[in-house]
Amino acid sequence: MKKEYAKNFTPQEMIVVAGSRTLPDKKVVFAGTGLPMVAITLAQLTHGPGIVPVFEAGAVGPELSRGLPLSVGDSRTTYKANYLLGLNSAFELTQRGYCDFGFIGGAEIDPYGNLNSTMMGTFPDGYQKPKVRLPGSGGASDMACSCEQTIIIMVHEPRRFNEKISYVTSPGFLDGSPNARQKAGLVGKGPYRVITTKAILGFDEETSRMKLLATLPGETPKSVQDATGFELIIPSDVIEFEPPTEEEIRLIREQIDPKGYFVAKKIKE
Amino acid sequence: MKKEYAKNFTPQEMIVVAGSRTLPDKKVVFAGTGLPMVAITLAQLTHGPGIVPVFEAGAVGPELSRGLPLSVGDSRTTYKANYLLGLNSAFELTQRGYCDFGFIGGAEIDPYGNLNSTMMGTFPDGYQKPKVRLPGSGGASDMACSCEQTIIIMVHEPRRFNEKISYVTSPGFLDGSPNARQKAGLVGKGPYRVITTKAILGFDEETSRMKLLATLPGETPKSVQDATGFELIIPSDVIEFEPPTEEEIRLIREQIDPKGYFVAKKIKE
Amino acid sequence: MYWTGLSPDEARQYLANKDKSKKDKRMTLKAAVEKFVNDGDNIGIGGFVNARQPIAIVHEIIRQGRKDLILSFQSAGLAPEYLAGAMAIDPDHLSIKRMELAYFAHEAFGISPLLRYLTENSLVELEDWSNYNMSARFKAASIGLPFIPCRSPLGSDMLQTNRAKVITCPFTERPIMLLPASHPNVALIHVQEADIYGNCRIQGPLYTCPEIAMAAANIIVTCDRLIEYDEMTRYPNRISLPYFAVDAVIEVPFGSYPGNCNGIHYFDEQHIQEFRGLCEKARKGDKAGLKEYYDKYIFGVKNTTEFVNQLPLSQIQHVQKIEPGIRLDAGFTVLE
Amino acid sequence: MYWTGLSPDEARQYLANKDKSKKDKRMTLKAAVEKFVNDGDNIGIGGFVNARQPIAIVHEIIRQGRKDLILSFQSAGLAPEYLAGAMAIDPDHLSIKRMELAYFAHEAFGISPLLRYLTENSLVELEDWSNYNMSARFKAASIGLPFIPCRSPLGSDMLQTNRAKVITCPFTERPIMLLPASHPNVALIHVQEADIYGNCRIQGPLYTCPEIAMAAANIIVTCDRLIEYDEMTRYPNRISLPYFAVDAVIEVPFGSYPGNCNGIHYFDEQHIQEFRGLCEKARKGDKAGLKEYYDKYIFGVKNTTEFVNQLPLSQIQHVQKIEPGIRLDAGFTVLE
Repeated sequence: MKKEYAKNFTPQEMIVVAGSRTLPDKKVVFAGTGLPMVAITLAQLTHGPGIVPVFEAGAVGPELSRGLPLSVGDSRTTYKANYLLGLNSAFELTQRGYCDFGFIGGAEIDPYGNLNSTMMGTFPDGYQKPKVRLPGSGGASDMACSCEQTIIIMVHEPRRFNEKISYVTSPGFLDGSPNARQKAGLVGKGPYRVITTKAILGFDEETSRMKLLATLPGETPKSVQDATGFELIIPSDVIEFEPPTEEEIRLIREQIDPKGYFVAKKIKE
Repeated sequence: MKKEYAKNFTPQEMIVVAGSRTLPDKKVVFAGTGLPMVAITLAQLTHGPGIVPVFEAGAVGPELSRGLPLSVGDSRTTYKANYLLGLNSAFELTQRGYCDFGFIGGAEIDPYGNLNSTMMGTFPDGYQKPKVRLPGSGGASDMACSCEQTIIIMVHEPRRFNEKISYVTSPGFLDGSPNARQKAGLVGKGPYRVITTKAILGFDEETSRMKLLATLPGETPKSVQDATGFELIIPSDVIEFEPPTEEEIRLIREQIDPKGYFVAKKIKE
Repeated sequence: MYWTGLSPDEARQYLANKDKSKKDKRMTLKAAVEKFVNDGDNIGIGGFVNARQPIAIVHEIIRQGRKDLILSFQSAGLAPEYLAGAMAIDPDHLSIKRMELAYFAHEAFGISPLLRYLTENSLVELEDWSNYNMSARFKAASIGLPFIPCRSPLGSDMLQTNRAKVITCPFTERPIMLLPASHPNVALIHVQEADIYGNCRIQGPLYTCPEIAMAAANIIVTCDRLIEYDEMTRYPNRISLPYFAVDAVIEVPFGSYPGNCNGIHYFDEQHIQEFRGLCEKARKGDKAGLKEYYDKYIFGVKNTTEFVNQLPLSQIQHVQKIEPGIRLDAGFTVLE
Repeated sequence: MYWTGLSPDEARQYLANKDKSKKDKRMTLKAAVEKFVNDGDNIGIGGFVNARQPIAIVHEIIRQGRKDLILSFQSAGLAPEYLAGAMAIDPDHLSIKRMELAYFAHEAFGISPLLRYLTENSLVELEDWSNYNMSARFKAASIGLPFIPCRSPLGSDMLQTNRAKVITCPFTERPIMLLPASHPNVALIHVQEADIYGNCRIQGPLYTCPEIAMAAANIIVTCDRLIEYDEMTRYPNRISLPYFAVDAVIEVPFGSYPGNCNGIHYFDEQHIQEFRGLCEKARKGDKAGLKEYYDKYIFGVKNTTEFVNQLPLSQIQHVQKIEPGIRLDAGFTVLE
């Protein structure tokens, strides 16, 4: 069967496709709310039928065939689950080492993959009166700490990619020093990929700084760097990410999120 | 109805009756294996239908109407239970404060209600080669620590009542110094009663030493002291314990332990 | 170190002194809130985001009014939003003093307008934790421990402002976090099924409900359906909360509406968006619509029955129809 | 500090590297023991005293022989007694090096003769803990913590010889105990029902089985009955152990015989007494009867089916008839 590439797609659809393709089959994936749930479902419907989703509210390994969950704790996460207790059990499994990947989002990120989803403003002085208060950690910081690896989804804008972020909610490679995570007492390996509306990024093994791996359709290394508030490592072998196929876009639009709960959400510019 | 006293009964039957009568109605009682299970069942059938038994293997508040459990973890402890998880949950409830009484036995006791059910011999030097190895703590030490109060059942022999015991498995009032339990980090109040084949004993509020409260039928303060390897506090108001009734003995023999699993066990002299 | 709610020693003592006998704990929700929710209390909120949150209890607290509340939860949406809305309308009737939280928003339905309102205007004191942190803090408390270790989020900025402590593990010599127990004064829990003594059978994710309940000094439980004790104890492995943890049991069908209640109904998305939209307007300064909403659905009614009676039946039928959770099939007593 | 079995860091790494995909894990018990039980292993033993103990697995280990085993359990009876009996008969074929335990006896059926034999002759190394201690040590390990706090038995002599540490609680300033995690190399678990992927549904008390299983590096599960995956996942709230914790699943009816298995059969008191009586004789020096027992029931058979085939059918019927636990009613596949 010849692959047909989609002719039009939105940045969120692109992010979902990229997220989906990043997930290997047969791995246990702890799903954050929003686009990660959409991407996992897409992966299950394409190359990863053996992906085992874990939801922080308690469901482990359900079939995601009862509609897109609107919450990581709603009834749609529980159908034919392989384990179903509560938040403690989900995070305990993670701390033990059962979760291969954590799949999370954030509002702000630094070069070492540390994420902020708590507040914009000055910290600690302005903590009790933030400029903008965000929803808070939820389970993202726990996933970032204790899943074996983390995949991060971000809207790619300069104001969200900063050398220094307002507040470290979810640890990445911390200050980037050798073994910083291990020294802090963390058990997981840390960030694996950052998937944005413009690129797929990884981290340099030596410096732990963010590194461009692939540009999404329509982007160049320069356009990605221009949209990033800190200097990226841009190696010579950056590839162009394969565009979404007609089938991927069809699945997202018709089957997974037809009402556009997460995928159609307008990205605030 | 006129109360008929039983004409003959064994020391174990007496201990069961005394144990049963010591239990107030409507309290949560954590049941050790053996005679405590028999005594709780007798109490439920007489003055304490509202007693809530807890078993360390996980069952909380079952109906004990399916035969005498031969183990605190067997199926007979689970009928119509009000909660049924496992050992952690049973002891966690206890540590939280849900268990009013712990009801345990031991092989050796000291004046402060500390119990040994681990080993006879020298400790710590002889720990890896005990003179006699006993079964070990089981859950008794946990009950002794964290139930709000403890009721202890013992065979009354001089060699079992010692000023210094071989090994402290289940803490009583420790060295008897003021607030010794609190200082050690314990949460429960400690021993409430010691029920033996000869007497009902309590503890002096000031010195935390064992005190005679009542003599069982056929015993006197002197005979009790003679069978005790340390000096008891014997106040002037020691009472004679009301003998078992015909009905109590009938219930034990015909209804609760007709095969004599625990009650007919020969006491090794 | 300071404790909000009860200290571990106070919590143990409170429970040790409590009557734990099996007795009928039914009462009206009004009486339960009068008895067990006081000004200044630390309130443990059950459910997760907008699923199985104790909405009926929260509405009753709002009707009665309470001051200086401390809210403790992992991830919550509607319950704190309703309380914050009451505060936005009239802080002399109801006020929140402090929140110990991991997440306060509505996932697919958007962020919380009134979290922004309260915090950006510095009207409440904040203590941020992760979901696992709050769940583990309740767990430590529920099992009688003053703290529990945790590996996340070590290295985060949360540790600079919350009460967690980092120590060197005496066994591995590596850093580890210790989380102080959280013993709320009262826990608010909605479940699908309970019996008159307080045994609860939760269906679907348990969230942190058993832990919050057993951590608290007192527990109010609302249930969609009261079932018979014999039916409850026929499956002891399915009892999620033992009767002796519970102080008040109230049958309140739709007690977590407009949220999702596994096996009973899905989200009433329309009503959530309506309410959230009014909250967003209030955040921006226009509180009239929100006030109208409260007058109509909370202050203007006596209870949850009167609240849902104002909604179109077709909407109720719709959220029941689209609920994919397993339907309940317990026997229950029919009382008139 | 020394660790027996795996250290917390080793245990995390082992699991992180493990394939956690959902695959058919059926194999023969012989193959499972060959693959997952090694000389020198720390073995976590499921069940409680003589209820739902992994007897079939233990018999197979005895058939194959293993040296220098470390046994870890809270309260156990038949499983360690069988292993100790094999050692009493021929320590060159099977030997126990160390026990980390809370209780080793048979409750109503008496004390353990071979615990006395092993210890009073100083043939094994001992580490005493309480039931809660051992359960909490497995729990700490199962949730990825290097230790867990505990309030009992503070003040006891156990603290002088085991590895617990007493610290001053940094929150309350009072003493508290820290228990090091226990990560066995392999966990031996018998359950009523499992599916081919390893999901387990335990009925009745869970004992410490879920914790022991999730604490261990590898887990062998035997079940009285394999049930269909669709039947298992129809009631996700009743799954006691998720499939990815399990490495081998073997359907072994009567896999915990002659002990009690909730909902399946009660104790075979007669057989337990027969075996225990022979152990008592062995303790006193006469090992002939015990050797005969092993030759007949363990070495002389290939598996549990052949073991129970030697018992009178009426005895099996009796222990099934007197079992008061709720009977199981899951759908299951009939395979020939």
